[in-house]
Amino acid sequence: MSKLLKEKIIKIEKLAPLLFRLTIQSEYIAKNAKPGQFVNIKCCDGIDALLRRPISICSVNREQGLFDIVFEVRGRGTEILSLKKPGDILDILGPLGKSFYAPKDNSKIAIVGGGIGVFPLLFLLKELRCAHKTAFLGFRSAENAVLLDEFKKESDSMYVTTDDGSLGSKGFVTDILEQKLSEESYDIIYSCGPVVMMKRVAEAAQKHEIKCQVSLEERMGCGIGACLVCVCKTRKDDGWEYSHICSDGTVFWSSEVIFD
Amino acid sequence: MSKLLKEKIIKIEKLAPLLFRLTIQSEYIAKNAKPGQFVNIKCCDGIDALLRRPISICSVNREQGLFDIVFEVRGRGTEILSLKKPGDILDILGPLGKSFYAPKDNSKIAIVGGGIGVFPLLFLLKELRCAHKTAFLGFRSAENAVLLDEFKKESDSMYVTTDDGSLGSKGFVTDILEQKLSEESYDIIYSCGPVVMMKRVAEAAQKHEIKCQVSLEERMGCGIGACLVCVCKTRKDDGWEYSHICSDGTVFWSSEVIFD
Amino acid sequence: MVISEDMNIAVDIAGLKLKNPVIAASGTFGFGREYSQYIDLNQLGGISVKGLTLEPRQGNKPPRIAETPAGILNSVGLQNPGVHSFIENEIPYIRQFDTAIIANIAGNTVEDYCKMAEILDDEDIDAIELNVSCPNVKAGCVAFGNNPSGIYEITSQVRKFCSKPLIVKLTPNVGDIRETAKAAEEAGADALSLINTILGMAIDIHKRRPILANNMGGLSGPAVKPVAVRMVYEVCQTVKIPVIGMGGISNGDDAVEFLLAGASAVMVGTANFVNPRACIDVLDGIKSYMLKHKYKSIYDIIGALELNQ
Amino acid sequence: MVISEDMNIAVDIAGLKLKNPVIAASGTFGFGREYSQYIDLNQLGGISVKGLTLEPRQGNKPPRIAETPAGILNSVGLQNPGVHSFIENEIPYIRQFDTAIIANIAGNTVEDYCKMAEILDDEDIDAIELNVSCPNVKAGCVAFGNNPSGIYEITSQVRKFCSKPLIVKLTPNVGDIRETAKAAEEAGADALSLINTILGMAIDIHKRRPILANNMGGLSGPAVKPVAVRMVYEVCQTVKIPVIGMGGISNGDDAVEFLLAGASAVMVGTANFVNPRACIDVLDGIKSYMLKHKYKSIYDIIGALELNQ
Ligand SMILES: Cc1cc2nc3c(=O)[nH]c(=O)nc-3n(C[C@H](O)[C@H](O)[C@H](O)COP(=O)(O)OP(=O)(O)OC[C@H]3O[C@@H](n4cnc5c(N)ncnc54)[C@H](O)[C@@H]3O)c2cc1C
Ligand SMILES: Cc1cc2nc3c(=O)[nH]c(=O)nc-3n(C[C@H](O)[C@H](O)[C@H](O)COP(=O)(O)OP(=O)(O)OC[C@H]3O[C@@H](n4cnc5c(N)ncnc54)[C@H](O)[C@@H]3O)c2cc1C
Ligand SMILES: Cc1cc2nc3c(=O)[nH]c(=O)nc-3n(C[C@H](O)[C@H](O)[C@H](O)COP(=O)(O)O)c2cc1C
Ligand SMILES: Cc1cc2nc3c(=O)[nH]c(=O)nc-3n(C[C@H](O)[C@H](O)[C@H](O)COP(=O)(O)O)c2cc1C
Ligand code: FES
Ligand code: FES
Repeated sequence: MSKLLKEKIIKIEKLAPLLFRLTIQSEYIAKNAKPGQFVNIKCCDGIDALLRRPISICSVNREQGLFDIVFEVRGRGTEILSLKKPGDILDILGPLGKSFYAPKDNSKIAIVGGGIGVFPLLFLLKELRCAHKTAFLGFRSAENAVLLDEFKKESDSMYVTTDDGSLGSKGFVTDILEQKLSEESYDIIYSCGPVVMMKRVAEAAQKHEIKCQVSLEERMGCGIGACLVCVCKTRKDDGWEYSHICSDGTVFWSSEVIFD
Repeated sequence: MSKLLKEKIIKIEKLAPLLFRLTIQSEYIAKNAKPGQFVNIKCCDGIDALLRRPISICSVNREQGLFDIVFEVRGRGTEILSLKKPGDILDILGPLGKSFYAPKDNSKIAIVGGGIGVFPLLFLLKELRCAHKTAFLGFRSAENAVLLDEFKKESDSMYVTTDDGSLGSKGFVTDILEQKLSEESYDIIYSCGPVVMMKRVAEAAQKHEIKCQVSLEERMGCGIGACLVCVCKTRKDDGWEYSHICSDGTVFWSSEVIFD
Repeated sequence: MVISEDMNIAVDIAGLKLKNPVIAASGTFGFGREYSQYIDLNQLGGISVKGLTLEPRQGNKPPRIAETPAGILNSVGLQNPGVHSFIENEIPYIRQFDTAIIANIAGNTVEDYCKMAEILDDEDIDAIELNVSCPNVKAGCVAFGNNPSGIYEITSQVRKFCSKPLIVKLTPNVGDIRETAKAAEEAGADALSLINTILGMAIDIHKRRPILANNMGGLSGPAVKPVAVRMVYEVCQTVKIPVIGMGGISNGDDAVEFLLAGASAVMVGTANFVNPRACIDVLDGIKSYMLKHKYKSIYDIIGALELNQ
Repeated sequence: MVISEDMNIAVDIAGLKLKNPVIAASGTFGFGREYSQYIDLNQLGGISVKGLTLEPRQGNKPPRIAETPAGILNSVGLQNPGVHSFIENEIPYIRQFDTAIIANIAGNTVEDYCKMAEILDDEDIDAIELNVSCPNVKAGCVAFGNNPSGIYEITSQVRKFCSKPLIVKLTPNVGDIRETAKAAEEAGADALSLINTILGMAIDIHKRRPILANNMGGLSGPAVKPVAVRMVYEVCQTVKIPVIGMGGISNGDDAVEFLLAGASAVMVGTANFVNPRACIDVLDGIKSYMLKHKYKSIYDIIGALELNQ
């Protein structure tokens, strides 16, 4: 059950020039959110940035009734969001979407995140109680590679890549993943990031016969399955159909998705 | 010369439930503004409340480089303005419009203000160095009758009316004016307020052969004489024409204006 | 909620009885289900469901939405489960609630429309709304909507199969909407609804491509309100049948503009995305306005606009 | 100001040479004078002056403006000092600056237009823009603008008296703007400009009257941008003559949308009211975009849109 909430901003941190973390007080979200879910935020009253902006939940603090989002300033909506101050009230719809599949306790899992898609996976790592967790994280450059301490704390092994080599290995995170997959295996891989990346993750997982879930993105209207704008192609018996990312996803089994 | 300025808000005071005073730091306006002039304010960045809002200058502090506006919350623009905080930067175009006629030092003058139109006349009173100043001030109710101390300080005699009799005499400010005009005379009357009021003031002034200036209002686009939307009917030799309140006014001789 | 015991806000749109004049607009409210967690559907005057076609449709490629100043462009392209699935799965759900069901239908041919009307006429719905004006599908309904003879043809044909209140939804993408309105009236429409979306385009300047995969889409939301109010006014001055107004309604004041202009009811579309409680807020706003001005009946507002001389 | 020594941003619109593609739109910039205290008029590609008529006009009653979501409605009704006063008082003023002068003209009859064109053809102006699409005057120019034969008639007549570049300004209040565009081209227009304002209405719900004294007015500003971009694209796909695009342009990115869609230049209207430096900001924004994407010539952008498949 998602709710329309007015919640207070507790903290806002600038993590990188265009990257911010907002901490929001919300008993309801902190209590009910599951990894992979998102909130749909009205960045300002009125018509400027009219639509809500979907942003994934990056972590929750159930005791204190708080949750975090990490977002990048891309346009008008996220710009307005980045100017918020502690004490401001935010109009939030959430938690929305389906969450990641919960693996067995003795599983060995990997997460593969790229860019801004890295951060929702932190919530997943924190929630997962399983035998072994590996984090593959790809960033554009060192500047955007933030919260690494937290990822480190929540994972048993961690690999970082940057496009420009300014931190970790130079190249794509999928390069390392593919390399590792030739050496070891995982029970399940979870991925979030650019479509090209997730497509490669899905292919690698298929090749190695590993279960894999991806969290997809698309421009949204309602965020709740009513307006039918946020589609992705998924397989069905006799071909394909358009599923709705906000309500059928955002998490899909990679085998269901047709990346084209 | 008016300028496009970004100026800092120093103070915001709630004078009555819907009435606010903003104090703004602006060397340029404080130095150049004359009574009767206004500023055109962009209440928020972006498209919400798209147009600038014209608000009269209520007083200036030349030494400290400050000026005040007093405004009533009527719609979206003024609502946004009322939520500003000290330190916020305001996008202002000004000072705009023609100012009131400066009378001789030995003149006896009266100001007649109604509602929100009272406040720009405070600036006039403060600036006038003349023999005798009378203030006629009409308000809806006691609640809105603010800054009376300042008006008192700047005038030699003061009459206050409220529509509901909750302060001063009950009735219209023009009733008192007409009564007084049968007893004494003024060299010039200045008026600002609702059109019906100014029309009566103009008629009374004409009857008693007193010079009279009125400050008019109309919905505006540019505020600088370019868009031609803010018209009022004024006399000319062979009939009438539409003058532009923002650039030909806001102050007109009442004898020029055709109130209809 | 505004208390309004003695206020009469029920409207009768050519036999379509609504307990209040606020209807969720087609395509913006799914089949009601999605919004039931945020609002009580019993409070709505009605729901116009997602545009239906004879067969299921997948719709257009994504992206299907672009934000524009105070508006959105959409190019869903009528994704829907088809009229049969609607009858089987959706009508029973919505019927649990005390609200009118308006079936919005679209087709590629006159025959499609007629067949759907015939099928739906036997079902438990309250009215049929002909979508002859969707800008997001290539063949079909566009062609009917943008000229009076197309509208006349389709309306008079569908009329034969439809004993329920028949609402024709008009497109704003015409030179003079009074002409298509008249054509629909003459062809036997019971009521008109307007406006559908205005054809528009938004460009991603960095990719040098339209944002929408379909290149163009339909504009809706606050931006279109003044155009919609004008068209509703023009149509109300032209036809005698009732008109349902829409286009950018986000609150009660917006709705009152349409009612004053002559609309007998309003539909709320894009605003639902921004505020899932929009329909209820619109309804409450209408009531507040009536209270403030001491109107006892919604009919005291409808068409009460006086022109300036 | 963006430094751009080696950037070519001059455009040639059928003989109208502009040093850059940013023109102040008619009716929003007076005769340039008013804005000269905020910006250097030498920096503008051109100024399309307030719509001129043969005789001076007082225009419509106030209120003449209403704000709407992300837009404004205006009903100025062509208040202007008449073409003779323009020639005597305004041309000499604007000519002090190095910027093109476009005379925007409107009339009640074909003869009015022809007479004005004849008079202005001998004057020191750079182009004539036919306003056949003003929604704010009852008789006259509206009637020409909303149908292809009206446009054809007036354009071909005026053409006879006009040796300067002749721009025909199109109204969006039509069913298919490609048809009026084609008519103007066939009748001998050198270029087209679009869009003029979209007819709209806003209601003061407490007075139960339209806000504008004239009841209806023309919608402009950011709200109309997606409609304008779409129409500019459609027209550019249809005619061979150059097109000047406008409608809601407030910054460089907005202008680039129109250029990509095929416009050879842009006009900036309503944005001037909001930001007196809007024209300069638009120009700087176009240059920044070119720098960022390493375009050397404005012609690398014009019409460079690729459609999605
Ligand atoms: C399910 C989901 C989860 C997301 N989680 C995060 C997150 O945790 N952190 C983060 O930084 N970003 C996240 N995004 C992307 C984020 O929603 C966009 O960056 C944001 O909407 C851009 O808004 P804007 O106003 O800044 O940009 P503008 O370009 O001004 O936005 C214009 C419109 O396009 C939409 N839009 C633009 N880019 C995107 C995009 N990439 N995805 C979806 N809609 C877009 C906006 O929502 C808006 O409707 C997520 C997107 C989705 C769909
Ligand atoms: C020269 C001048 C000086 C003014 N000085 C003051 C002042 O000192 N204090 C004060 O409280 N008010 C003053 N006003 C009125 C003030 O401009 C309006 O109350 C304000 O613009 C309303 O904006 P809004 O967004 O709150 O209302 P909305 O109704 O949301 O505004 C919508 C549009 O209508 C215009 N508008 C609405 N009411 C008026 C009005 N009465 N006059 C002009 N435009 C209007 C707005 O500017 C805006 O463009 C003055 C007006 C003018 C023309
Ligand atoms: C995402 C979306 C989908 C729509 N789908 C339909 C539809 O299937 N049938 C229809 O008649 N109108 C459809 N419309 C148009 C709306 O019903 C309405 O006419 C339009 O959006 C204007 O109202 P608004 O500004 O309140 O949204 C759709 C609109 C949107 C935004
Ligand atoms: C107040 C006002 C007056 C206008 N007067 C004229 C005019 O005299 N002649 C004309 O061709 N267009 C006139 N227009 C239309 C503009 O030139 C332009 O086509 C329209 O406003 C769309 O551009 P914008 O959204 O940038 O304002 C006027 C527009 C406004 C807002
Ligand atoms: S965003 Fe509306 S259905 Fe997904
Ligand atoms: S507001 Fe534009 S001329 Fe006065």
